[in-house]
Amino acid sequence: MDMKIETLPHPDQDRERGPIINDFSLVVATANGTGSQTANLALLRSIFKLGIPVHGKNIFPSNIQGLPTWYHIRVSHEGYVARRPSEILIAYNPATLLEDVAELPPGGVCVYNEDLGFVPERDDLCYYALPVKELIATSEIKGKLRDYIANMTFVGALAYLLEIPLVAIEESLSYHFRHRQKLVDSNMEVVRSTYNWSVENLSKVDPYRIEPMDKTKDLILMTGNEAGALGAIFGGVSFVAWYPITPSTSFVDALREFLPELRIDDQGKATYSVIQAEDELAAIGMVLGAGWAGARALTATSGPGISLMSEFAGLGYFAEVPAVIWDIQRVGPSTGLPTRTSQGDVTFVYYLGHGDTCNVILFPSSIEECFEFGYTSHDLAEVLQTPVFVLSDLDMGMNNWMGKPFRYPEGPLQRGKVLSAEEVGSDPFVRYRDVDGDGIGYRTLPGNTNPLGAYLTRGTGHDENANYSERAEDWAENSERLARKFDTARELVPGPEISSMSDARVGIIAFGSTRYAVDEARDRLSHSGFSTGFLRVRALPVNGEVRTFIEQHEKVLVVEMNRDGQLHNILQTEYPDLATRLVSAAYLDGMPLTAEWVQARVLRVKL
Amino acid sequence: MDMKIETLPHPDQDRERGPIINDFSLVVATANGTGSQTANLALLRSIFKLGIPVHGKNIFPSNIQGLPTWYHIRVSHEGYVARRPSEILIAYNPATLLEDVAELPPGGVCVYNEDLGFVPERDDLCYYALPVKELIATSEIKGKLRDYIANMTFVGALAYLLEIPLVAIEESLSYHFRHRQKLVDSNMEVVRSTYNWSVENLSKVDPYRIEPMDKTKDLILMTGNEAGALGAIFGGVSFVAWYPITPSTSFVDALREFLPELRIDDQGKATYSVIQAEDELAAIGMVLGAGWAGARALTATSGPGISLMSEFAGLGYFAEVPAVIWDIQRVGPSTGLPTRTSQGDVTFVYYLGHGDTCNVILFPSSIEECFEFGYTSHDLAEVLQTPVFVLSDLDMGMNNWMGKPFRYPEGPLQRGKVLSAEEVGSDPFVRYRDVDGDGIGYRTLPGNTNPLGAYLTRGTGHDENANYSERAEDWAENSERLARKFDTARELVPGPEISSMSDARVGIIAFGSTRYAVDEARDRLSHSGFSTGFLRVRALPVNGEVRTFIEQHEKVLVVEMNRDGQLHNILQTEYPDLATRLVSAAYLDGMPLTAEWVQARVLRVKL
Amino acid sequence: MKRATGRVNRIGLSRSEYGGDPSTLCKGCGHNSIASQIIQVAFELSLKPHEIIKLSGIGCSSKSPAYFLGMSHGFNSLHGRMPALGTGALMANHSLRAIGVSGDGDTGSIGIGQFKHLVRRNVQMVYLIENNGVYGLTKGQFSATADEGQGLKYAGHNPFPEIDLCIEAIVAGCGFVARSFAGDAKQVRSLLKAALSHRGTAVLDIISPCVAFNNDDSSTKSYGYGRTNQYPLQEIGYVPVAEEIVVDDYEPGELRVIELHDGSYIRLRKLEADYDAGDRIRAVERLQRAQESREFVTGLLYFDSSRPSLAETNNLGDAPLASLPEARLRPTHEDLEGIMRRFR
Amino acid sequence: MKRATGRVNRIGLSRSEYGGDPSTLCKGCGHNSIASQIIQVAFELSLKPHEIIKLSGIGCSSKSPAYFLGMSHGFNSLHGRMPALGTGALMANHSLRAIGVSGDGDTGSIGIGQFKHLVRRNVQMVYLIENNGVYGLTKGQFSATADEGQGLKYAGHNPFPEIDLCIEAIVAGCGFVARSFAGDAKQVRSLLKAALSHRGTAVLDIISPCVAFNNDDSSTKSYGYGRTNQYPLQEIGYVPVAEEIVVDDYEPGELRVIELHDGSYIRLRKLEADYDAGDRIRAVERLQRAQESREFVTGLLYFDSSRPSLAETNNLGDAPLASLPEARLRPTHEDLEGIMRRFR
Ligand SMILES: Cc1ncc(C[n+]2csc(CCOP(=O)(O)OP(=O)(O)O)c2C)c(N)n1
Ligand SMILES: Cc1ncc(C[n+]2csc(CCOP(=O)(O)OP(=O)(O)O)c2C)c(N)n1
Ligand code: SF4
Ligand code: SF4
Ligand SMILES: [Mg+2]
Ligand SMILES: [Mg+2]
Repeated sequence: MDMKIETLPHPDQDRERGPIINDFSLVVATANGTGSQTANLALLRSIFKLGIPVHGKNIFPSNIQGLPTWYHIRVSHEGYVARRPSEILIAYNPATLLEDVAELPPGGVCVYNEDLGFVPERDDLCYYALPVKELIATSEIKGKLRDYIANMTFVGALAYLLEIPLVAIEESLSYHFRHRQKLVDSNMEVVRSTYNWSVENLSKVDPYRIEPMDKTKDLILMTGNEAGALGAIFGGVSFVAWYPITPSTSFVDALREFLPELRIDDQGKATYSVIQAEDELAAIGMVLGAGWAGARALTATSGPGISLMSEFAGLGYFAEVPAVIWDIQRVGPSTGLPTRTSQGDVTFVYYLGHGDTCNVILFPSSIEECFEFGYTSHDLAEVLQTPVFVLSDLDMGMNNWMGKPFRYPEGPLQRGKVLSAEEVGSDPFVRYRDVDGDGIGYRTLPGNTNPLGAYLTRGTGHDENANYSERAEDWAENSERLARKFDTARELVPGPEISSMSDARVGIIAFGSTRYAVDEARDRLSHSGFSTGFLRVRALPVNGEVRTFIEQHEKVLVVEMNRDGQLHNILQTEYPDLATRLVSAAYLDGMPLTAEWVQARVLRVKL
Repeated sequence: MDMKIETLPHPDQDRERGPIINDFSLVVATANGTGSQTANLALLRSIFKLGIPVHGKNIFPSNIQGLPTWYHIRVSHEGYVARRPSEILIAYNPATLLEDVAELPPGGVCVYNEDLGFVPERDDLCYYALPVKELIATSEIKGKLRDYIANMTFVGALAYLLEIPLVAIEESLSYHFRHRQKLVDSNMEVVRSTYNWSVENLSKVDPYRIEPMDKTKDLILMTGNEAGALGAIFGGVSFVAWYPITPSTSFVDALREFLPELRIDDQGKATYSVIQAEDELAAIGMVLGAGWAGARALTATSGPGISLMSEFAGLGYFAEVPAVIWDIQRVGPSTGLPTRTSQGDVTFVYYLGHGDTCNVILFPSSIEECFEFGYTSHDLAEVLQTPVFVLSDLDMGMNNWMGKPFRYPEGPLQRGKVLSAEEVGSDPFVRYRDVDGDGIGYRTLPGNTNPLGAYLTRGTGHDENANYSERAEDWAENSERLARKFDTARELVPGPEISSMSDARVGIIAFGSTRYAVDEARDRLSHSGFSTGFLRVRALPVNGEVRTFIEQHEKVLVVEMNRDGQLHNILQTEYPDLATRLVSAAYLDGMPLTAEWVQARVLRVKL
Repeated sequence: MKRATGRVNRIGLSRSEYGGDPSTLCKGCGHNSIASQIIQVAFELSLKPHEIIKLSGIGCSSKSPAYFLGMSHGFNSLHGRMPALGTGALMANHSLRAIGVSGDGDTGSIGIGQFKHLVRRNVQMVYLIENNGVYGLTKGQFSATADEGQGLKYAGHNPFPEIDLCIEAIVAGCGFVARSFAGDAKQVRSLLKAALSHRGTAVLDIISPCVAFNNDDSSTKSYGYGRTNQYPLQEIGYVPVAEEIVVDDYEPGELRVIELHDGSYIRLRKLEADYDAGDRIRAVERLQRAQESREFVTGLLYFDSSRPSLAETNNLGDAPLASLPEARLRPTHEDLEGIMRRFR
Repeated sequence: MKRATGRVNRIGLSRSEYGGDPSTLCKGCGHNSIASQIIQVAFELSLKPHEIIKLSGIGCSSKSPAYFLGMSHGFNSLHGRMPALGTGALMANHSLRAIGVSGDGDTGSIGIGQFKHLVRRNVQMVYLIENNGVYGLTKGQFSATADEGQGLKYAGHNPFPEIDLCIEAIVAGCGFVARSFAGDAKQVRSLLKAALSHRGTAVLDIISPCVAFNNDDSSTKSYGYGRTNQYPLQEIGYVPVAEEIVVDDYEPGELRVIELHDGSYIRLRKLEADYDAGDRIRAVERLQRAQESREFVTGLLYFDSSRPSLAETNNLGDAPLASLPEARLRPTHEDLEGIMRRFR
């Protein structure tokens, strides 16, 4: 397994030094807990409001105050959003200043806080020094909040350097402060005074600039977790149980933000219930209880929580109870890096639960899909009567992404085979009979008034009638039916998204948030005449089109953000006859993959 | 997936009806909690003591009293021990009597308790009716224990029918009652009186008979759980934490039986500690704590417990703490069939823990190997500094198997890279540096007096010095080293056992308790001119010889007792270029596989 | 479904229609008596079977939901995890009444965390602990409620202090805490009835002797011939068929000494007629004193119905979440557009 | 390893040699004060660093073992699972003294089961709860020890009764239960010293205010400008740099009202000089009454050293299991032959 990232020549390195418009990355280096996120997000949203494609990634530490934090903003008139090394550094954190500067490419820009006592050494960079203390000295804000508002100085400076209209910044601040004008004013005061100071004291020498476009007019900017939470709400989720864990907490925060707004009825009563459980064993237990009793129920968690949910996941699979589990993946094994992104739970979740448990997984890769899977996951869970896992990741979940406004779900909620009292009728009700040949039996909900409608759900061996059974045939038949049901799932889950180039000999398979690096890498490759196909897996179990795609390419690179090539391995067992066409490109260090890396891995494929 | 067992012509069906000596199966059908196990085991051991290869399988329910129980005894002068349909039925359970009789092959024998009011219908069987109530009426034992002692009647009857010398039975009873003569006498009284009654009242018409041999003279008869527990004790296990769960409880019972005998020191102090934990999360946590602090520590559990151990398993893998976990597999998913056997936890345990966790697994398939892996598992865990899982199953663990007396372990305990205070010396101690290129760092134990020797163990990202780190390079390097360590494990774990036939086009891969069905099937096939190769996997990760074996055969059938072909799938990802040679033969209904089934699956392989 | 036979109740059901499958527990097991009392109470109260759910964990005790109220839905879940499952089920449908059955191992060992948090949240359910001080189903290990110093044949001597689940419930904020004895049918029934109408979690800790494993060598009256002389546990198990232990009605304040199957004794003392169940602090004190004198006080130990149930805390309306129609579950097109505007 | 600087103790170590890595917790966090007191106590008692192990779960509190006793081994384990890990470590080597650090979420929510069972077993360790009533590390949700009715900016209003971990410890059989306040350095030190020499589990519940998240909008003195007006949580986090809250020595029986960072108050009352820490029943009653009057009683609440520690219960000799030589771990050839004969 080769874990090294290839370093390719930096794309800007050889460019002529003309103005570079709407095509750069910048990174803001601060310490955690200084409140720099307001400044970062204001910056991000002003660029967005100017119609320019933009994306921000927050690289933050697993503590509350004082450790290094980097906020990366990628501005790309072409619309690329994958991670890319930054040309512009806002150096506000003394702890990482030297390292941060060292990472800038030749020709890079360093805007730094003069008070940190930094002495520039590299002579291939442009420097802009800001006397931060002095700049905020006149601010009306006093005391501890000075530190906080100090972050507005770099916003002001960048407004001058990148030519961001102040009005765009003001609009963004107004957005983030929810139109509380007093807050907007006190922040804008610092932005404006720094802007003015910059105009007088800095002379622009670097080539990077912002120019308004109209590429984001119809778009929204949102985190994946917010999108997923909204999807769940528009999917009628009515029960949520969870235990806090980064990076899933903001998923539930969004639920708790929007549910009271969207789901309080005329009588002022809630049409939902959210419970903070005592741990993840309890959270998934509550969700299964609610799903069994007929509510649309979800929990959100991350790796350690998934581990703790194993036993209940197996019960959900075997007792056939609908449930939706969002796993916002972070770096593991174990506690690992709680604030870094990963796609490392694929194998574990696919087989989560002892015995022959196997689970349905969805892989959203955009905020639109987070929203969509937010409701389809509940449809699938209820139709299939099984836990459905949605595997997002920290990068997708916690960062702000552009997307099209969400389409209102089509068609009614699919509640699956639930029999009413009338439907049970007067024939004995047989819970686990495969009436339709799809492996899915009919269920009734507690409260069904038909005296023939009740049954006892259990995690132990049972016959079709849900009666306890240790008979070998009963076990084998039931377990065969469950396998059949998994085949049904294969047909029902969202199929892959395929983008082919007819002459491509190399295909790429990826899923989730890495698709952006793949998209960009493919464009680059295609510019240099190298065609590739791309199949984006959207769910497990995979279905037929994946086979065709693999067959159509001599080699298929499976790109993923983990160490062991987890999807790659699953695909090998799915398609043993094609196993040798599959090449694993797996890498995990906590940072989102870059297009450069993908490109290098593609070029390395031996045909 | 085809889940049906093939039914082949019964081997005895076409035999001539001469005496059949030392080659039959018998099943004792009783209800749970009637104490019939004493009678069953006395029978088993008397046959064993007569020098005849024999094996018993207890098919018992998951309750305490009143549900059907079957005890199968296979007598085989050839030494076969796999499950096989029984020709002789002891019908003492009214609840299953009709079904039990229906399952007998033509020519079968039915010894039944006359008091049950059973009226024989099939005329292709031999019947022997025992007036049980009458037979025990004269016993000195009164009251409730009458029911219990009543089981001795079938022992007496079989002594006559099969010609088992009474002295052998007495010896066995004496064994089981630990030479408490009073108990032996009262039981023998019933055996003897029934024997006498049988001589006078029954006339032997069936062909089955016992004849003393000398094939077991040097052997022992023991359960896998006892053997494993003894192995652990001779491997110096000093800490055990567990939570009761069938079928692993008897493993710990054996530890608690033998530890006080073998491991109390001169001062009367224990050189071990056994703790009944409050659940499996606690059990594995205690074991990791003890392993970290330098004790040889184990826990034993089954599927549900394994699920609950997921999070700690990941910590053990990542924080590199030695531990041994015995998983005595039962039928899952979920609570499943707690008293039925399975090999269904392979995939789940291999990847147990979120993120890229992967674990070392040993697969014992005989009591000798249970003993051996009982100590080598601790060597491996300490050498590799990682949790080692031993996957046995209910059939192996709870049933009595013949085996050679155990060989005393060779060489000293391998305690791995543990530095004493002197060895730490005066250079800074670097816990996670790969000094030897095998991925394994040097560790120190708490209590090490060298002030440079301490470090903080953690489940979070860290650098070589064990300091907390969120740096991408640190994560990648550490995780690459862990992968390297897994490659080292590949070399250190016990390699496969291979038995080839030069002209074999079909190979068989199996592991654990199914090897007996494979052995017998291969003999049968070979008698009919069909050669097969056999590779018994003894550990994961698999190593090089497996590749060669697969290469040497056109098709390789992977036989296992689960639904999804778990080892088969793992092998496919290990050897993608050979993936299409692998054919899955997976089946699970809770009953041990039979040679017939294996044979049929081999014959069905398309070449 | 059982057919009506004999006398019927207000809603036209006979007692047998509240029955379930035949028990597969040991003859004489206290758990069977409790199941009978549940059946009897449901019959007497004319409970509608479809308004009840039965929940349990894993253990002999947790098997019993199969043996009563066959016309009610139920869920036999995971060891120690019934509280979470019940919480979810009851939030999905808070119009249901839940009878949860658990064991002392299920609640006191693996499940103590979920138990305490269920109680804290005041989930409206009757939480029945069938307490025998051992793990019945796994054959006789000590549970956390086993008396300190107690001896068991297979498990040896218990060196750890017992957990008193009534104290645990009270200090976790439970508003209905009672203790009884499986053989005291009358008391069990009256406590069950009260519990069924409590707003919030009602904990009933019922001493329920295990015929098979509450067997101590040191007990002089032990008849344990079948087991005491044998080896090893997993191979030989004889469980004598026993009679249920029954205690007749005894007076408030009275002490009753009950002989168990193995010849050991337990001491039950019924709470005095003037006992004030409203004083939480006194209730804990009383239980602690009883612990010291190795008595079990029986009766309603603590009662306070002032705390809202979880459904109330969560501001739920009358209609169960599980039966809300799509129109009330899915916000409108306008709602979505409004949100979308906000993220522009 | 830190080099000796300044004054040294009996074994020749300076205070700084008992230090650890620089803290990454918030400035002014109560957990930092507690770490300082651990360092000070270890220095004053001349503890040998190699005879100590530091254990923790997950949380801000659980990070602190990295910040003290850098020359001692430690294990920062899993959320809520330190008790099990510590039990195993201390059985492997019972000559070690263990300092376990946990949070109120770590102990009271996910970890309450392991906590209670650790205490029941009387594992010899100092179990320190750095209790702030919130989940610090995951940004401000309520833990199970949060006061009923308390408000937090992000978490809203807490409708559930608080779990009092001192009561929990006592009713689970703990023989050393004390409560203190992180800012009361003197009391923390003296309780720590006593705890370190207790035979069995010593539970210290130390109120340790969270600067970042114990912030309630409803508090009039809230300075929470940085947070209270923002949305949403995960995007904007400003944590003001704060001073540690310190309380000077106060008298037995005295009440001290302490203002926290967010302007809310807590009430501490030091146990009276004549308080009888030997009466378990009174101790629970006292804690329950304090709960009712919304006070925290500080000091040694309950003490009883009569119960054997787990190492004693398990009949361990002097030499730790971890350091037994092969000859004492592996039975002899004869032993094996004896056993083999038995299975013939
Ligand atoms: C996770 C898990 N661990 C262990 C078991 C095995 N097990 C089944 S029942 C039981 C104990 C039951 O004791 P208790 O709750 O007291 O019920 P009783 O049988 O005494 O009524 C155990 C440990 C299990 N089913 N699941
Ligand atoms: C299994 C698991 N679930 C959730 C988390 C996330 N998590 C980390 S710390 C924490 C709460 C810590 O609260 P507390 O113990 O009170 O410590 P504090 O930070 O307040 O000191 C949680 C929920 C985790 N690490 N592991
Ligand atoms: S083993 Fe004990 S608890 Fe279980 S059914 Fe039998 S008597 Fe009841
Ligand atoms: S968030 Fe709270 S508990 Fe955590 S370090 Fe900061 S002040 Fe302390
Ligand atoms: Mg019990
Ligand atoms: Mg806390």
